[in-house]
Order: sequence, then structure tokens, then C-alpha cells
Amino acid sequence: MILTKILLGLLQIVFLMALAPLVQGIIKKIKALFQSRRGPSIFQSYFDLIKFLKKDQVVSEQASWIFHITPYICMISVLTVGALVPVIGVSVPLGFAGDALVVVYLFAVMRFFMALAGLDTGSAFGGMASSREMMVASLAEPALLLSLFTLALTAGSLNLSGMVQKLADLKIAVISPSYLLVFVAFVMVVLAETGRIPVDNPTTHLELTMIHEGMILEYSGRYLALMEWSAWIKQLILFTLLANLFAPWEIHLLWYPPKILVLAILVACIESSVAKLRLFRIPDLLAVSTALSILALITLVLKGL
Amino acid sequence: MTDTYFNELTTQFSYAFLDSETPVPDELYITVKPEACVGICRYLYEKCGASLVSMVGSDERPLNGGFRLYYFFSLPGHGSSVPQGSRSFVNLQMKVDERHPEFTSITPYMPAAHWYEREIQDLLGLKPVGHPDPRRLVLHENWPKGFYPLRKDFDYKTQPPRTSEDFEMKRVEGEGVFEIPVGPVHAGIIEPGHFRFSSVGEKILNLEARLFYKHKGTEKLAEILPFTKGLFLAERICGVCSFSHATSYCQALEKIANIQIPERAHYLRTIFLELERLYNHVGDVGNICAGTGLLVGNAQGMLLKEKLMELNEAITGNRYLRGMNTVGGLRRDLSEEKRILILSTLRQIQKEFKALIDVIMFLSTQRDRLETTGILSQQVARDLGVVGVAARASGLDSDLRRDHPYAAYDKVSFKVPLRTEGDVSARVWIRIEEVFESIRIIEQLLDTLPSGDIRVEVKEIPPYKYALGYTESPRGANIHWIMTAPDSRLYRYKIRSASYVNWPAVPLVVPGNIVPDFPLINKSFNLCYSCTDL
Amino acid sequence: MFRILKKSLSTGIVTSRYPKEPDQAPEEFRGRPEVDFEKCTGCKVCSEVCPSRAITYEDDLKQGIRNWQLSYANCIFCGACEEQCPYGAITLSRFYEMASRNKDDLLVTAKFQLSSCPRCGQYFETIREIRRTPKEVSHGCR
Amino acid sequence: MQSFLLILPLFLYLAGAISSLWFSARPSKSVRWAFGCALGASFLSFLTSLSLLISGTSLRVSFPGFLPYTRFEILADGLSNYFIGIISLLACATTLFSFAYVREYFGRKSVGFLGFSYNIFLLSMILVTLANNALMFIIFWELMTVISYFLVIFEDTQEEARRAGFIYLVMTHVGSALILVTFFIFFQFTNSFDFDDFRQTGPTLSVILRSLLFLLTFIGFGTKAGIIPLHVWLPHAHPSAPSNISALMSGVMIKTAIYAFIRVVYSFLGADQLWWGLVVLMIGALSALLGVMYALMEHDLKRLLAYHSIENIGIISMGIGMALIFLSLKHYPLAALATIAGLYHVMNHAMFKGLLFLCSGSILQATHTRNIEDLGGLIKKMPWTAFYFLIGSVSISALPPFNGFVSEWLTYQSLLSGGMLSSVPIKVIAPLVGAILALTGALAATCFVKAFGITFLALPRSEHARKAQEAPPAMKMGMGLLALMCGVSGVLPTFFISLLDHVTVSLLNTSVSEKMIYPAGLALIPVESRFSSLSTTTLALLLLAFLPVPWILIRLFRPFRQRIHETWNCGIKLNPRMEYTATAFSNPIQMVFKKLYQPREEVRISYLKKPYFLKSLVYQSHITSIFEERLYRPIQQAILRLSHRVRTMQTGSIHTYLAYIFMTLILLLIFAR
Repeated sequence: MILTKILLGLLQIVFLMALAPLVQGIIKKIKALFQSRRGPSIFQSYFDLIKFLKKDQVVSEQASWIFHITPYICMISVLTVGALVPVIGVSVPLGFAGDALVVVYLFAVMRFFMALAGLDTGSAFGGMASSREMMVASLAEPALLLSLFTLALTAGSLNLSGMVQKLADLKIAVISPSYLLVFVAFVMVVLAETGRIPVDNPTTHLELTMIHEGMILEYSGRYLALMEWSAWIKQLILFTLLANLFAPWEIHLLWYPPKILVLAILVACIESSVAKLRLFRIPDLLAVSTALSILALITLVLKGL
Repeated sequence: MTDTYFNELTTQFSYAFLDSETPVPDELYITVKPEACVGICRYLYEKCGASLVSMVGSDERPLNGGFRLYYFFSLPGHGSSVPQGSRSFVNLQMKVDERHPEFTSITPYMPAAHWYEREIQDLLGLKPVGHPDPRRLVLHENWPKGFYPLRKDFDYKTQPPRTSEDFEMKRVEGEGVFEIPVGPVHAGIIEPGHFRFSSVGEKILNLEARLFYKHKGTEKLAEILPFTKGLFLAERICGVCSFSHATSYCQALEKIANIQIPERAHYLRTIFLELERLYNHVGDVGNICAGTGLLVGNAQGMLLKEKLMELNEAITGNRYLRGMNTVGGLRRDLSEEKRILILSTLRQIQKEFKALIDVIMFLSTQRDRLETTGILSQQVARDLGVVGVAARASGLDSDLRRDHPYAAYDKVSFKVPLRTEGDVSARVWIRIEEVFESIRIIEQLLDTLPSGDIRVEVKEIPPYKYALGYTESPRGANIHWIMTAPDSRLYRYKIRSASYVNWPAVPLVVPGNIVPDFPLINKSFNLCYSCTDL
Repeated sequence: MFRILKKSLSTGIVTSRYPKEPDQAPEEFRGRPEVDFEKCTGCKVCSEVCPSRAITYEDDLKQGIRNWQLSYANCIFCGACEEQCPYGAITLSRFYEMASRNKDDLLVTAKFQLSSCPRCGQYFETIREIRRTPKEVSHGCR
Repeated sequence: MQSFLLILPLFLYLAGAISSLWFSARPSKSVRWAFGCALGASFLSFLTSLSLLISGTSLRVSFPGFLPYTRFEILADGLSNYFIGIISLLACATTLFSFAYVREYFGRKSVGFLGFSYNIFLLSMILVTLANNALMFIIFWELMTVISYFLVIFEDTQEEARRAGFIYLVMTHVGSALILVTFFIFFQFTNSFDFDDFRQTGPTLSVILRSLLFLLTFIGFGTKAGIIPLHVWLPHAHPSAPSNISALMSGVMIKTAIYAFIRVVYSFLGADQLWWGLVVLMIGALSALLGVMYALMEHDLKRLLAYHSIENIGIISMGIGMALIFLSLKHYPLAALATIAGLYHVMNHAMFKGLLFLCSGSILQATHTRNIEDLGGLIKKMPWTAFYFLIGSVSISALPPFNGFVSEWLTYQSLLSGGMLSSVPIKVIAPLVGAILALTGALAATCFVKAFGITFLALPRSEHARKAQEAPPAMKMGMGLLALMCGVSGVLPTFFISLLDHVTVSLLNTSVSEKMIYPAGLALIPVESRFSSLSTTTLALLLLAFLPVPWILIRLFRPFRQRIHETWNCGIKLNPRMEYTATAFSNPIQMVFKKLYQPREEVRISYLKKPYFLKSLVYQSHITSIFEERLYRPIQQAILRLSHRVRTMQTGSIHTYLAYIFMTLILLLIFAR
């Protein structure tokens, strides 16, 4: 019985790993379409991964063991998160190991080491990106947690399964002003956390403007594959959270793909229609997100569900 | 017109004047005594409001036993109210003795001269005495000292030994200050240039740019080519101002050979010059969107640029309008159906470009990125002799097409857009307005296109004559100066591109901005490395 | 925000599936120079006007052969050769797909038999050129 | 037997202190004796307190007639034992470390005196937690303060150290004075200095009086704990002391204030006022946030760590504050949860902050600089120190599965449980404080990316850093012990929670261990309902279990080849000048919170010709320390003005000031009756 549960938990992780590049591919495809381009196939991300995994890698002579362990740490922390999040079912076998806080803090582990790896090779670009990433994250994390807290108070549980279950039980009744405010706040944070326009430009080649790309500038070959893949899994997990927390109906395999697709389209639309913010406007965006969450919280407390 | 200034000058500096001539209309050449040169330059610059447009060093030892320096000034009318054609060029020339290869620097008074003087030092070995920053410019540390490629006794095939020395960058002191090196190898397809930022975190304290990584020896090479082949070299000084450079070259030689090219050729040249401006400006506006991460805007801009380049291809056979110009006119004519093709394409472009501008330039996130970013003050622009879009965005009302009309620009009416903010947004808006002006110019020209020949055959050109050829390229004034040699060859070919004068302004604009805004600022100038690094 | 999406959607897809779908250059386009060796006499005018030394020749005075060579790698597609060729033997075609891993693939070579001077016996000009020229060719050895 | 084991270490410390002074002419021997005794004593007292804690017993030992009006009694109950356990565990590590570290001072300073002070310092801290009598408490409290003052000015060759010592002395004595007043007020009502009597009478006093006492206690102990705005001494004093002392000061000395605060407020005052909890919660949140924000702007490594102590005291206060709120609402299990959160963080902070200070000592010894702008690349020279520092950084940044995360998680749970209550203000405030905690945590991570990254990674920025060498084995052992504890208390929290249960039983009469620990002992749950759960054990196992995935992926396609090459630097040769600096790293944060920092930039530019030819540019920036400049400077100036009038009394000597303070104390003792 326990074994089957653990097996199911593992299966969920395999599912996330397998699907993550596809979601990335779909977003890229939609963005290409918006740019009037045909764009690469939606499976291009898989080909990229295989290419990276086959390649030799170049490592900086300045790199210490921090640089070498970071890809491993990114991968294992994101996979561990994958074990805690309800994906295609409400219950998560390993969900007892951690709640929403653990999810956020495991992402923080990932970021912590990526930022260190950015500093490790001694180039100004890595340091620049680390510094910016930590600035954005410092503001995004409270915004994310506050929106999760508001949901937790709605659902009476901070456990992700519990939250999803409760919200699913509430059905359509869940749609309230506070819920919608939290949704908007959450989307803003997800944009920041996944390094998307208007916060970061994932397709830029300009080192001076990079955030996420800058930190992994020194990575190549197999390590790069791990870093990219972890980032995509993280993205999919955040999408999954969005899908399951804000559309907590029909949580099963059949409805999962369309929900994720809708989110992918939403993200691609946002990315295509706004310019990247000036670096010191990003805090404003995240402040808005925080403010929305606070508003949601107050609405929730005063008005109830 | 020139006379008034000339009279003033002669009364002031009569003791220093050796000779004067007007080989071609609107160009006055005055030979002065070396010791008085700085004084006259300052007089022209400070009292007459002239601006330094070029400075040439030439090795004329085989001719008269010395080096010669030429200072080119553009004399202003007063404001744009002065009738067209009222401005003219004044050239001071002085001899530099071979035994004392040095001259007094005018940079302390006219910052615009600082690159010219350093370049002369590198290429001709004449030392600018009193230059505030006499470091190497054109030739880098891997080039040995004592080899001066523009001297006549330097064979163009010489391969000097490689050396290595350290180049000293300016060091900003203070705890926590560090340097960000960007380039010369960039991640994208960008030409080589090294930018050294000194900063504490995001705010830039100082920027030093180092260019000239790929000195091509264009000017030296031009001296060994017959003028007919030199044209193709001029066409390839840069990828995107091809037609402007070729036109400058042809115009200088046509002046020297003293020939009048057919009216139709003037009209067609003007049309092609404006087509060149069009695709550049449309592309630049799209490219700004790449800098702000507005991907759709970038894609749409690229799309329009591609349409314009396909138009170029269809009417001239080359996307960069190459192979059209020749000394004496044009090599290929424009058929009636191509004339109609241009008109219909431009009408479509005009509509679509307007629609695009309405969408991207009023997006709040986009405007926030562009406005107040990278401000070039009018004073700095004036001091450095900044030209083109950058000058007009900073309130300097200068445009060669209006101020020194050439080709058929005196036949059309157009507006020179002017803004005073000097920020990225202003530069973009200048480009946008110029796009519509260009379309208007082309339409006017196509409507009144005279018929007739397009070319006069030029077989040979007289030796030891000189003249300026100039065009207002999409980036600003390209000023070529040619001195001919026997055998229809060139004795000295000095190319002063718009990018060359605008580059020194970029590092002055950047401090105070944040690091991630630099690419945007740089894009808004959109300067060419190839034009600079000849 | 929505206007920009509307704008891009109304544009549709504009990129082509090149190289799967070939892209035709316009008529005026100046691409790869094609030499019609039926018309060519090996008179070397093209090589004299070529600004980038893409067309070169070398006379082998022992064998009496002119080795003529055109390198697409050096060609700048200016069309000077086309313009100056007295026999219309060179035309710049619309073909542009010339990328190659090997520089030798970009060479066009031809050999022309030289005619020797009846007086001094030195080879000086191709036989075909002499035949094509109506006026008498003098070698100038006198 | 147990009483004997409780007393024995005290005498061992005393022995260590005396022998250290005795042998002070022979530094090596002095060190062996001083730290040998201290190690034995600490280990012994750790074992004793642990066994007492596990068995849940309290010990009481009396020595009557020690001083007039009082009796010398020590009481080792759950709370005391817990604190003694922490103090002695940290002391074990720092003592191990000290064996090698104090060699630094051979020939420069009196090592004998250092050994003496070290032992007395530890002794006084343990006695503070054991004292069951207000007068004894005050005496040991003062002893602790004075001896730590001498440790702060130990390196008094530096002007900075003397100034730090002075500020420390003044501030803590203001605090001490308030504590004295508190105890004398109690004395007025109980006619006794015994804590037992305080316990009896305290809760029966009127609300207004108790509230007054609460404020006095909070400010008095808050000064010592370093809560904002009473923190100003802390960032000066902690860095000035030798690093092993800094570890103790930051790790445990400031916690004795927490101990005393809990003792007084929980037991003597009978926490039943909601606003008390709110005040502690808010001040805690403020301290946490501002502490980390000022830490971010520091590039003196030890001062950075000192600011983090303020942050962590803030986090502890959040837990305690929530506990007080729950107590006032009579939610005892939740109060126990919040208390456990606070107390667990007390231990965790002692471990990781102790570790970090020891590491900084190791760096200081190797490079002779505390300025991280001059460091860099140490990971290659000092791999073990780097590893331990990383463990400390990860723990303090609250990253799972290390200990900092567990206690912060518990704090979040108590905050959110507050959000589930019926009281509307708490419902809003508690989650918002949770968001502040999140911000604090994220900023702490930023700060430690900076601290670790700039110090250890990339290229060395100075000659000092290039010549650095790894620490000797004793120091590594000291750091290793604490690093191990950071891991253990992170991965196996259930054991520590069950220990803490005895503390809550003795404090609140509430046992929550059954409600908080899953039957299997694997996971923690926050008391009421299945609100949430955490199993760092499982997380650690999961993280390990997934390790083969990247391992296999990397080796999936053979062969795996790797080339070592220069760092990509755009074709320019990399030099240390091109590395990100600490100031630069935190610059974006400084720009974002410009209002708070009020940075003053000073750019001195000289031109050959303005603005075209730069001659030189010197940049400096400072942040405004709002509290020092807006709060303390006016006070200082007022005092200065006042003191001009009483100039006759002022001699300018610290010793005279000390004499004044002691005179005041004695006078109070005599006349307060």
C-alpha cells in the first residue's frame, strides 16, 4: 500500500519532468506566432535537452565545487518540490513532508545556489545577474507567500493537498473578490519567478540586461541541460499550482493539459504585449502584487468567503 | 557669403595668412602659418560659431617636403531662417615640418578635435602637443610603435611585428567600485567594441569605450586603387550607409573633375539616399523594441524593414543599394514599373508604420523605458560636433540636406524634425518623423522625375586637386575629402563618417543611468563600428 | 496591450519555410556571375575591372596557356565585369545559395590557348580573342 | 548526585579562570588550562542539562545567608536547563575553537586575562539562567555585562573597540537600571527578592502595574537582546570582541535576555494582555526586517553577522509575541507552539550564528581583514571553513532541510494559526507579519549569497586573501561540531521538539508533543488540526533519493568530457577588479529601499576638461543609520549639554563611570528597602 503510494508519487515526478520541456516549447511557439514567425517545433526543447546532454562542457578555471554541485542541487530541489505538489490528483502521497512554505523555500534553495554559482566564476555578468535575481526574489518571495497565506486562510490549510481539496469542495463558490485579487497577484509573482517579460527577458543575448540567463552564463553542455530542465520544471510546477489553486475543478489527468495550455497562452500573451520593465520598476510590480494580496486578505477577513 | 567671414579673418590674422584659394564653389582653402593655426581655429569656433567637421593629416613630403594638416569648418548661417545654400566650408591648412613631427593640439579648446588628433598621431606619427588624452586610439597595443601606416613610405603590404602592451583604462576609485568589461567579443552579432563600465552595482559611474578593433586600412587601400575601383571600396565602408558613402565619394570626384551630372541622376541618387534612410530608420525603431523586450514590436519593425529591403532588391538588385552609383551618375536606370512599385510599396509602408508606431510608442511600459534614459545635452552635442539623429534629438538643428544641399535636395521641400529632450525617446521620435519625411521626399521626386541620361562618362580626373563630398546618411553627415594623384588615382582619401563623431558622445551620456539601460542607449544612437574603424 | 496582440495576429505568419521552400530572388538581383565560355574569348577585361580581384588570370608562357579563374569567395557582386565585358559573356544570375565548406567549390576556372607572336614567337593573347578582334593585333615587340 | 553535577562545572570554570591567570606568564600553558577546564565544564554541564531536560526534572539548590536580604538559590527547571544546554553546547564548540584561535594573541595581548574572562563569562551566563533570586540574578547579570565589556575592549588598540565598549556599557546599563527598577517594584509588593515569591504575587498585581512592569522588562531586556531601536550597541560591540567571544555574545549572551524576559513575563506577570503580545510581535517584526536590511549594507563580515543577530532576535520575538497573544486568548496549545517556535529558534540561532562567527574568526586569522571587499577566492584556500560557512549561511537563510528553516516554519505556523483565530486584528496582522518574515528570510538569503559569494568565491581581491591558509584542526573541530548541530537540529526536529515539550510543561503546564509529532516521529504538525505538516527528515531523504537523477542524466550519453577554460569575459582577461563587489551586490536593494537607507553618495570628480576628459573619479556612499542619527544623536546631544553642567563629576574615565554605577547599585540596595 505504502509502496504503491510512493510509486504514484514518483510517477508524478516523472510526469512533470517529461511535460516541462513541452510547456516551454509551447510558450515559445505561441510567442513565435505573435512575432509573425513560424517558430521552432513545440518539441524543440526536448531536442535542445538531448543536444546539451550529448555535448562536452566547458568549465571555468575559476569555478569551485559550488559551480559543480549547483546543477545537482537545482535538479533535486525541484524534483522534491514535484513530490509535494498536487498535480493530476488532489492527494499527494508524500505531501506530509512539506506544505506550501516548503515549496517556496525549496525554490529559494535553488535560487541560493544558482546565485552563488553566478558569483563563482568571477565574471561581472554572473555577479550582476545574481545580485538582480536576489533583489527580485527578495520581493517576489513575500508576495508569493502572502498570496499563499490568503489562500491558506480561505482553505483553512497550508498543506497544498488540503488547500486544493478544500477549494475544490467549495466549487464555484470559491470565486470571490479576494480570490480573484490573489489570482492576479499570483500571476505577477509567477512571471517574476519564471523570469519572464516584464521582469526578465528569457530570449535576450545582452549580458547587461540578463537576470536568469546571466547566472547560468558559464554553464554549458550537461550542466546547462540540468539547469534549464530544472527551470522548466519549476515553471511547470508554478503553472500547476496556478491551475490547481485557481481552477480547482476536475483535478485529473484529462483536464490538466487544457488548464496548463491556457496558462501557457496567457503567459505568452503577457510576454508579447508588454515591454520589459526598467530594472527599478520591477519592485513596483511586485509591490502591486503584494498590495493586491493584502487587499485580498483584508477582504477575506472582513467579508469572509 | 564666404567673403564676409574671409574678410573678418584676414583683418584679424593677416600676418598668418600665406595663401587662399577656392578650388570648388563653397570650399575656401586658407594656408596659414602653423603658430597661428590654433588662434584662427578658436576664432572660427568661438567667434564665428563654426563647427569642426573634419580634420585631415596628409603626408605630402613627396610633393612639398612636409606633412600637411587640414582643418575643415562648416560656417553657419544664423539659424535655419538663412536661405538654403548659404553655408560653406572653410578649410585651414598648415604644414608640419618633417623634422619636428608635432603640432599644437586644439582639443583643449575644441573637444570635437580629440579623436582626429589622436588618429593623426597613430597613423601619421604627428604628435598633438597639449592633447589632454594622448593615448592610442586607432592602432592598438599589438601594433608596434614607429610604424605609421598612412605615411607614403609605408608600403600597404607591410606586416609589422606584433607587440603587446597594456592599455590603461581610467580607474574609478572608491570602495566597492568595480569594472564591467563588455566586448570586444559580444554575444550577438555585433561588431567589436570594448566598453568598460565603472560602477557600484547598477548605477554607472563612468564608461570608457574602446573601438578600433578591426582597422581595415581603407584609407591606405584607396591610395593604391584607381578611382573607379575606389568607388566599390567606398560602397563597402559600412553595411548600411553604403549608398551615402558611395555618393559622397562620387560627389567629391565629380567636383574635382568639374563635371555636371544629369538632372535625372541627381533625382535618382536622392531617391536612393532616402530609401537607405527609410530602411535604416524603420529597422532602428524596430530594434529599439528588441532593447526594451517588446518582441512583437521588434518583429513588426523587422518585417517592415524587410519589405523595404526587398524593394531595394527589386529595384536595384541589391538589398543595400550597392552597385548603383558611379562617378558621373548612376549605372542603372529606374524603369516606369519600378517607379510605380516604389510608390505603391511606400504607401503601404507608410500606413503600416503609422499603425505600428501607434501601438508601440504609446505603450506605457515602453515609454517608461525610453523617456529620460540616456540624455545627451545640447552643450555636449555641440562641443563634440555630434551630427545626425543624435544631434537633432538634442536640439541641434543641423542637416546637410538643408544646410549644404547636394544632389536634388534643393528641388524638394521637407521638414527637419527637431527635439530638445536628448533622450532615447527623442532619438526614436526623430527617426519616426524622418521616416514620414523621407517618404514625402521620395514621392515628390518620383512625381517630378525628369527624363534623360543618367550618366556622364568620366575617364580620368586631374591630379592634385581636392574637394569635399558629403551626404546626410541615416546616422548623420558623412564627409569625404579626396585629394587626387596622377593616373586617376587618389592621393589621400579621408572618410569622416557620422558614427566617428557621434561615438565619443555615447560614453558621456551613459553615466548616471543603470547598467541594463546601456544597450538601449547604445541602440538609440545605433552607431556603426565599421564606419568608425576604417 | 490588446492592440499590440491584435496587430500581430492580423499580420499572420510571414516567415517562409526556407530552405524547404526555395525563395526566388527578384529579376534585378545580382547573384552568382555565370560565364558563357562560348562567348568568352579570355580577353581579361573582366579581370582588369574587377575591384576585388575575384577574377584573375595567369599566362603560362611556356605552355602557351592562359589560366583564367573566378572565385565566388572574393566576388562582391558589383557587376563591373558584366558591364565591361565586350562580348556579353558574363552575366550576374539570380542564384545566391553559394555557401560551401570548401573554398575550391567556389572557383570557376578556364584555360585558353594563347597565340604566339608571328615575329618574336612569344605567346601574348588568346587565339579566340585575336579571331574576334577585327583589327590587326600587334604584339608590340618591335 | 545531579545537584553535584550541576554545581561541579561552575567550579571547573572558576578553576579555569584562576589557573589561566596563574599561568599568564606562559601563554601556552595558560591556554591549555583555561580552555581545558572550560571544555570539561561545558561538556559536563551540557550532559547534565540534557539529562535533566530529557527526564523533565527540576533541581533546586540553596546556599542560605550568602548576602543580606537574600538567599542564594539556584533553580534548574525546564527553561533554565534548555538555555544551559544551549550555552554549554556552544561553549564546547567555541572552546575547542579557542585552543588554536587564541594563539593569534600570543605576545600581543594577555592570553591569561583572556582565559580568565572567558571562563568567568561562561560561568556568569550559566548562573544568570540558574539564579532563582532577583539579587543574585542582577549580580550575575552585571558580572556578565562587565566581563563581556572587558572582552569587547580586549583589542583596545583599536579606537573602534574602545568606542564600541563604551556604547555597550552605557546602553546595557540603561537596560540594567530598568531591570533593577522592575525587581524593586516587585520587591515593594512581595518583600522578597525570591523569584518564587515573584511567581506567587506577580500575577495578582493590578493590570496597570503589570503593564508598566511588562514595558520595563521589555525595554530592559530588549536592550540586552538588541531589539530595534535599542540595538545600537550590538553592531559595534560584537565585531570588536575576539571572534570566539563574538560567537558566545551573539549566540547565547543576548539570549539570556530572552530567557529572562520569558521568565518574567510568562511566570511573574502572567501574560494575559493581548497588546503585550502585539507589542512584542511588532517590535520583533521591525527588528527582524531592519536587522537584515542593515546587515545587507555591511561589508564588515563580523558586523554583518552582528546585524543578523538583531534580525534573529526579531524572529524569536515574533514567536514569543505570538505566544503572548495566544496566552492572552487562553489558547494554551497554540501558545506552546509559538513558544516552541521562539525557543527552537533560540537554539538554532546559537548554532548557526556561533558557527558563522567562528568561521569569520577563521577568516580573520587567515587574512587579517574583516572587510569582505578585500576577500574572495577563499574557497580554494580554506575549503573547510568555506564548507562550514556555507552550512551556516544555508541555515541562517532558513533553507530546508537545515535548522533555521524548521524554526522559521514553526514561527510561520504560529503566525498563521493566529490568522485562523476569531480576533479580526490578529487575523490581518499575523499573516502580514508572516509576509514580513518572508521578506526577512529572502533578504537574509540575499545577504548570505553576498557574504559567502564575495568572501569565498571567484578571485582573491587582495594580497591578504591570496595568502590565506586553512584553519588549524582545533578550529575546524569547533566549527564542525556546530555545523553538525545545524544539520541534526534541522533534519531531526522531533527530538528537539520533545525536549522543548518539557520546557512548555514547566512554563505553561501544557504538553503539546503528542499533538505536534506524528506517531512515526517523522513529521511535525502545528498542534491544532491538520493545518499543515513538515518532515525535514523526509525532505532530506527525498533530496538524497533524487540525487541519482542528475547523476544519471549527466552520464547518459558517454563520454562525458569537460574542458577547463577561462571564464567568459568578452575577450578581455579577467582580473579581480571585474568581480562583483559586496557593495555592488546589495546596491539594487539599496536603490529599492532608498527611503529607509537614505544613501548619501559622494562623487569627487576632477576633469582635465569638463566633462570630456576625466582626470579622476572617487566614489563613496554611506547609508544613514536612522536610529543612530535621528534618535540617539539628539539624546546624546541633550546628555552632553546636561553633562556640561555636572562636569565636576565627570572625569572621562570609564572606570569612574563603573564606580558610579556600582555605587548606585549599592545605594539602591540599601535605601530601596
